[in-house]
Amino acid sequence: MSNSVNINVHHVTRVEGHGNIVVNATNGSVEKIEWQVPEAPRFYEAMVRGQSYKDIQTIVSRICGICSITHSLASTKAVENAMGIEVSEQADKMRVLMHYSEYLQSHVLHIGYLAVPDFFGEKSVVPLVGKAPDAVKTVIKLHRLANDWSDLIAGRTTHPVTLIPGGMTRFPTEQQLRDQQQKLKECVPDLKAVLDVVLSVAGNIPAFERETEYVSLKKDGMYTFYHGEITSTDYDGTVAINDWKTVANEWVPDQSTAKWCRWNRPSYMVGALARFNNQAEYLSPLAQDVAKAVGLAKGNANPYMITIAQLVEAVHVVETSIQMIDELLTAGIKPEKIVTSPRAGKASGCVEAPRGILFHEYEFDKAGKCVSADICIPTGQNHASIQHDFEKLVPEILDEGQDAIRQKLEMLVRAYDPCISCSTHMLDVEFVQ
Amino acid sequence: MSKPRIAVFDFACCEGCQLQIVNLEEEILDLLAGADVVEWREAMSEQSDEYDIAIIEGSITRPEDEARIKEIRSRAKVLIALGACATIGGINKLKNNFDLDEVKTCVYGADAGKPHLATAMTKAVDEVVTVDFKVEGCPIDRKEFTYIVRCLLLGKTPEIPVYPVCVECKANGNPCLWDQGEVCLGPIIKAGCGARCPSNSHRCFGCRGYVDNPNVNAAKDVIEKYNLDIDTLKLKMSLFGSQQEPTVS
Amino acid sequence: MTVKKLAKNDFDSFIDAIIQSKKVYGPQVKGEKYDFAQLNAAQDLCMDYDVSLLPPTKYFLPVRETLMTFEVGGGYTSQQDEEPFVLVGVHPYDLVAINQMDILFSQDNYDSHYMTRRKHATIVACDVVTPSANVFASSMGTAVVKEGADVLVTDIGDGYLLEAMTDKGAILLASATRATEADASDMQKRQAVRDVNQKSLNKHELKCDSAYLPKLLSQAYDHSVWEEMAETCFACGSCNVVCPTCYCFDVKDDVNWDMASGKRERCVDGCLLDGFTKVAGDHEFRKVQAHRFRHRLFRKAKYVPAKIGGQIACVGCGRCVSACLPNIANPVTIYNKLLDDLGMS
Amino acid sequence: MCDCCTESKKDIYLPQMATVTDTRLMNETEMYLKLTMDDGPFDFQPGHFVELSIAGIGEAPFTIASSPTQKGGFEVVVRRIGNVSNAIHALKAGSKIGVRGPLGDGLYPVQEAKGKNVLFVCGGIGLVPQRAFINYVLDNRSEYGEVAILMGTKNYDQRFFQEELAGWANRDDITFVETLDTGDPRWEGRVGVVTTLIEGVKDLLGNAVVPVCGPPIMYKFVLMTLEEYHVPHDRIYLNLERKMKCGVGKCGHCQINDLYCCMDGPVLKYSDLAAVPEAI
Ligand SMILES: Cc1cc2nc3c(=O)[nH]c(=O)nc-3n(C[C@H](O)[C@H](O)[C@H](O)COP(=O)(O)OP(=O)(O)OC[C@H]3O[C@@H](n4cnc5c(N)ncnc54)[C@H](O)[C@@H]3O)c2cc1C
Ligand code: SF4
Ligand code: SF4
Ligand code: SF4
Repeated sequence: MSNSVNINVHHVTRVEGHGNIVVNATNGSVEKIEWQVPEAPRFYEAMVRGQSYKDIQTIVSRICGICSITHSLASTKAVENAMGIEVSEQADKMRVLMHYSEYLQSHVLHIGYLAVPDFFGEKSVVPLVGKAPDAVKTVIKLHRLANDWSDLIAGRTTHPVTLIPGGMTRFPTEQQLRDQQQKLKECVPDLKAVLDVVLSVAGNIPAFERETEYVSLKKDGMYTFYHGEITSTDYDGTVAINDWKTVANEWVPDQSTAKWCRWNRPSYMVGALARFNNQAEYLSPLAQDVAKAVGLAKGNANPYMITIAQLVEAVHVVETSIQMIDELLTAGIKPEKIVTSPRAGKASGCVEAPRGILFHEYEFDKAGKCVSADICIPTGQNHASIQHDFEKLVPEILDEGQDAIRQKLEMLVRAYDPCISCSTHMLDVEFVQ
Repeated sequence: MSKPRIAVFDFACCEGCQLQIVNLEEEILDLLAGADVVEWREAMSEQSDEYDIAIIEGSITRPEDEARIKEIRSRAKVLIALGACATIGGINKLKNNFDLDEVKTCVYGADAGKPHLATAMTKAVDEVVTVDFKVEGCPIDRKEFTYIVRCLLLGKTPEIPVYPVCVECKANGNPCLWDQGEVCLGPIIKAGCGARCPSNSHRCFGCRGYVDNPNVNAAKDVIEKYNLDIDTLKLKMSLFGSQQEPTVS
Repeated sequence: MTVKKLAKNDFDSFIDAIIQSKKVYGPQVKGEKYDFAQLNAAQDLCMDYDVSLLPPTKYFLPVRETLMTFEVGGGYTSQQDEEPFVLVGVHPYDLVAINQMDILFSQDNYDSHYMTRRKHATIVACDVVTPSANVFASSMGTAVVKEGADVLVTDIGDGYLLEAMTDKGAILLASATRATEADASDMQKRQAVRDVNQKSLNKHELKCDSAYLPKLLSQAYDHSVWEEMAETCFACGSCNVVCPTCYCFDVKDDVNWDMASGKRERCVDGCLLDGFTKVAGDHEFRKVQAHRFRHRLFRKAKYVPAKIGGQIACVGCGRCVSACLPNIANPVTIYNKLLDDLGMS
Repeated sequence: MCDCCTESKKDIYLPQMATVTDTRLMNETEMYLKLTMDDGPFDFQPGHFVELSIAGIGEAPFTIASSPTQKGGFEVVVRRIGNVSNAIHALKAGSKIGVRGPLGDGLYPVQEAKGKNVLFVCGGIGLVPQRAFINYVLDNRSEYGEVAILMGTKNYDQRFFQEELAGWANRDDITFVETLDTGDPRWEGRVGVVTTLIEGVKDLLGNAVVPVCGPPIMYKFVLMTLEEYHVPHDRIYLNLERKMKCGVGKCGHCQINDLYCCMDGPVLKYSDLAAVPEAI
């Protein structure tokens, strides 16, 4: 088999946004390996200037359709931090529930529609309808459940409308919450069914490892997606959210003009695997079982396992939400009237997006109009990690032939679940024709 | 009759409208029974140059995109603009309120001059090519989208309301948000979404675009009645209405 | 028929018992306002509400309903809603509106969709306890119930008086086992409530007898008030949608995914809206907003009255006044202005 | 509340099924169809209209274009202009279609016009509703006085019912004059708007009943001309068209001030429209 390859994947499919892969290798020596992102830049940080603090969420939610709830939550937290606006415990819990609904939605979408077809060697979920109809139906059912859940709490599945600085525009009724809880309880067997499907094709997950630094939120005693401060596998203790720039350290490497992120190493990884590696011991009981069943343990360094970590997290959010709804119902849902007034300030907000830690930072004048903004997106933080994975992986598999290499690289990109459309605002790409 | 071939393309956007198609869940299978989806990058790896219906998501923000959309138009019998970015330019048009060079410098600093960062004034799809149907909204409403698709499969022009959001909002029995101090754009924005935002107690921010004859004078009067200032209204109208008629002065 | 009396908590048990056997709808809190919705428990019922966001006519002419289903190439199957229900807490002015609708939907061409629901309804009306911000029922002669309900409930402070006005009402009341007969002093208290309401449900005062309105309007077709008011009209149709006597509708077809079956629906429409009179070829018969604005008020006080024996088709609920953002929809303002300009002649 | 209504189950919105027995495309936009009700024919008068339904597409009103004197179903002529009319154009002999009707209470004055002269003024597709009355009169020719038909069409290509018109032109017991708004090399007849033809038949106006049907703008000019000849308003009949949904006086779309086009019309006496400024 020849070990000269020339791969040029224009627009990797089944990822959100546009990304290209370029690999040139002649007679076993790799000349070029590049992960490029040619998405049209969208300039959010510039566009929000002059807008009211009340409208920031509406605008930046549109950065990404898949993690719109996360962007909304991060920006709203930033706005609230900047203005010293307090949120009730009830609203805080409801937001976490909203966040979890997006997790289930996004993870199921990624596992079921975008990544799993690879494990089956299919080009999309469509042929699977014929091949594994029950599995597809289960995935669809879970996805619908997650979307209905977002609809209930966020007002819609994409671009939430119930989230405002200070709290929520409205809460679901207690009856609606009870119904939701029932549905969550009923979906546990479905999650197990998905686990079985994943186990049945687990042999197709490439055995590749590259140990790196894993960055995520951390809050004592819990597996957090929403609260806490920043940590990493290389760092004891935590960094305050407002200091996120000392973590992200956007920099321009020698061989490229692209802005990458690094903290304690040349690159770091964010996302499900990073969260898992930082806080696996706090997963819900069922999620722990699932992790054991799929052979995922703390310290895992295989990026292809991100998809598996997402499955574990999906189980965790379902189990945790059932309990949170109990807590909300015990306290009783009380309507809240939200009145906020602006003041000058600058602060950051951070939550874990399904694909990794997300930072939003805003400055406001005293009328509450935005003066400046800075947004640092998980996919942007992962680009360098993807590049470094490529650099280690390609030589290891150079003998497998062009098609297999191409397939594995695409799978790797998809494993990161990149949200390219939202990361382009900070990426710099060299075009190779 | 052979099934129409549908291709989905995206330009500058958040891809949330495509996601709404994914979110149709079981209904996608119904859709697939009536039409062949031949290209849809977000969900499948196949690609094709032959299609009857092109569904376009996103706004046109770069010169090379203009060429691409014209190419798509020349191949498609029917072109559908999907979602606010495509139908009215969407949130991307906020950019047009600033000097473009300044926008680039604001975000990319010293790298602003790089060729791939070239950006042009944001355009809705119909500012570049002819659009046959529009599916309004940010994101699109799933029910409305499937209704429109079914109409097209039937060969019928979809009946989309031309009246404002207030009709659907009132019909849902909502208390008006103006009475709660919100600047809701419901009275001047096209209905069809089922008044989703006001029904969730969130002001309408105008993602479906203006009705044909928005009464901006009335809006000004109302601003006075509620003791708000006109700049607030202007700012709200800029969210999804930047560089579009009408503006308040 | 005799009038019965129930203590307030007994009234709740009475309602709770009905809920066990039938669907019951009544006014409930919605945000800072009230609206009719299905009752799960009597404790959610607000008999002292001021006004509901949407009028209870929505239970007879819903904002959207399926008229029929069809099979492409096959036939059409009528869909009728035959589930019995009880509508509790209908204010006198809304009751008048329902009774007007009854005439409109049964005369000439009998609308079985409306009428089937109507026949399966038991209406428990109630006298107003809290006047709403814009009610002017006293001006329109609709402040107290004269007829048209099955049961009339009046809050007399220490309890409710319940009067069965029809056989249906009597059957319903029979289940109020804890009821006692109202005595003379109770009846006096009830009369007092009604006497007060007769006059005080009048946040806007019409300066003429409402019966004079058709005549007034017949001289006012070309008056400048229409242009003046409509200048700030959004054409948002809010005044139409919230009005208990507006009943215009649109009809639309939708098919199922099999492309072989589907439904024909009717949904709310309004004469103030763009496109209401537009026909193929883009010709619009009532294009000028002022003309649409005029049409609504003429319908209320001239055109519809001619069809229903002279009753004015504005019942003074004040909903349009509250709903209209630019504050131009108030019928009383307009009629009074016309009276000022044209006088009584 | 009337509980005894025998009608209570009947659904006024429910179409009955009919079969298309014949179709003919008459010009680029007009299609002729003959329909037979599957459950037996209904009685109708000139002026009646029906609501035609295509399942999934919708419903739209069309005037019956044939005279009740002709047996075996009824005819309509449908101009292709939107959803329903497009779908109707796709029908073939044997197709099923939903029909509600006959609808309308304001009809042509078949009885009142007896013994009087009749002047039909038709503009374009306005010929279609008038044709029901015209053929009624022709089939009962002896019962009416002098009869004239004035027909104006926009251009040569939009002419329709050409054979039938030729037949009318050849009859010597009626006057038939046709004009085109714009001339055409293929056209040897009159050119000009239909109002210009009225002068030629002014002699029969003395006791004539004048049914008029055409596009909204035509009414204005025809009425002005008839005014010049002092035709009394109670002898002018206008066939009005409005947006219409239900066709049975409920939905409100076709209201013309206090009149309902569907219930009081579609044929209305001009004298009844004096207090109805929205009519013309
Ligand atoms: C009493 C009456 C008799 C008519 N007779 C004929 C006839 O004999 N031949 C003919 O070709 N046309 C006739 N028309 C006009 C015909 O009804 C319209 O052209 C038709 O409704 C267009 O429907 P569409 O679905 O094809 O068009 P669309 O534009 O898709 O119409 C959508 C809807 O709008 C309404 N609508 C649109 N235009 C009109 C209109 N002009 N009148 C009423 N409703 C409209 C209909 O309810 C229709 O369902 C008549 C109209 C009326 C009111
Ligand atoms: S909340 Fe908005 S959409 Fe609803 S009625 Fe008020 S202005 Fe109209
Ligand atoms: S016109 Fe206004 S006040 Fe009168 S009944 Fe209708 S909504 Fe109520
Ligand atoms: S509510 Fe007011 S603004 Fe809206 S249509 Fe009616 S009159 Fe016009």
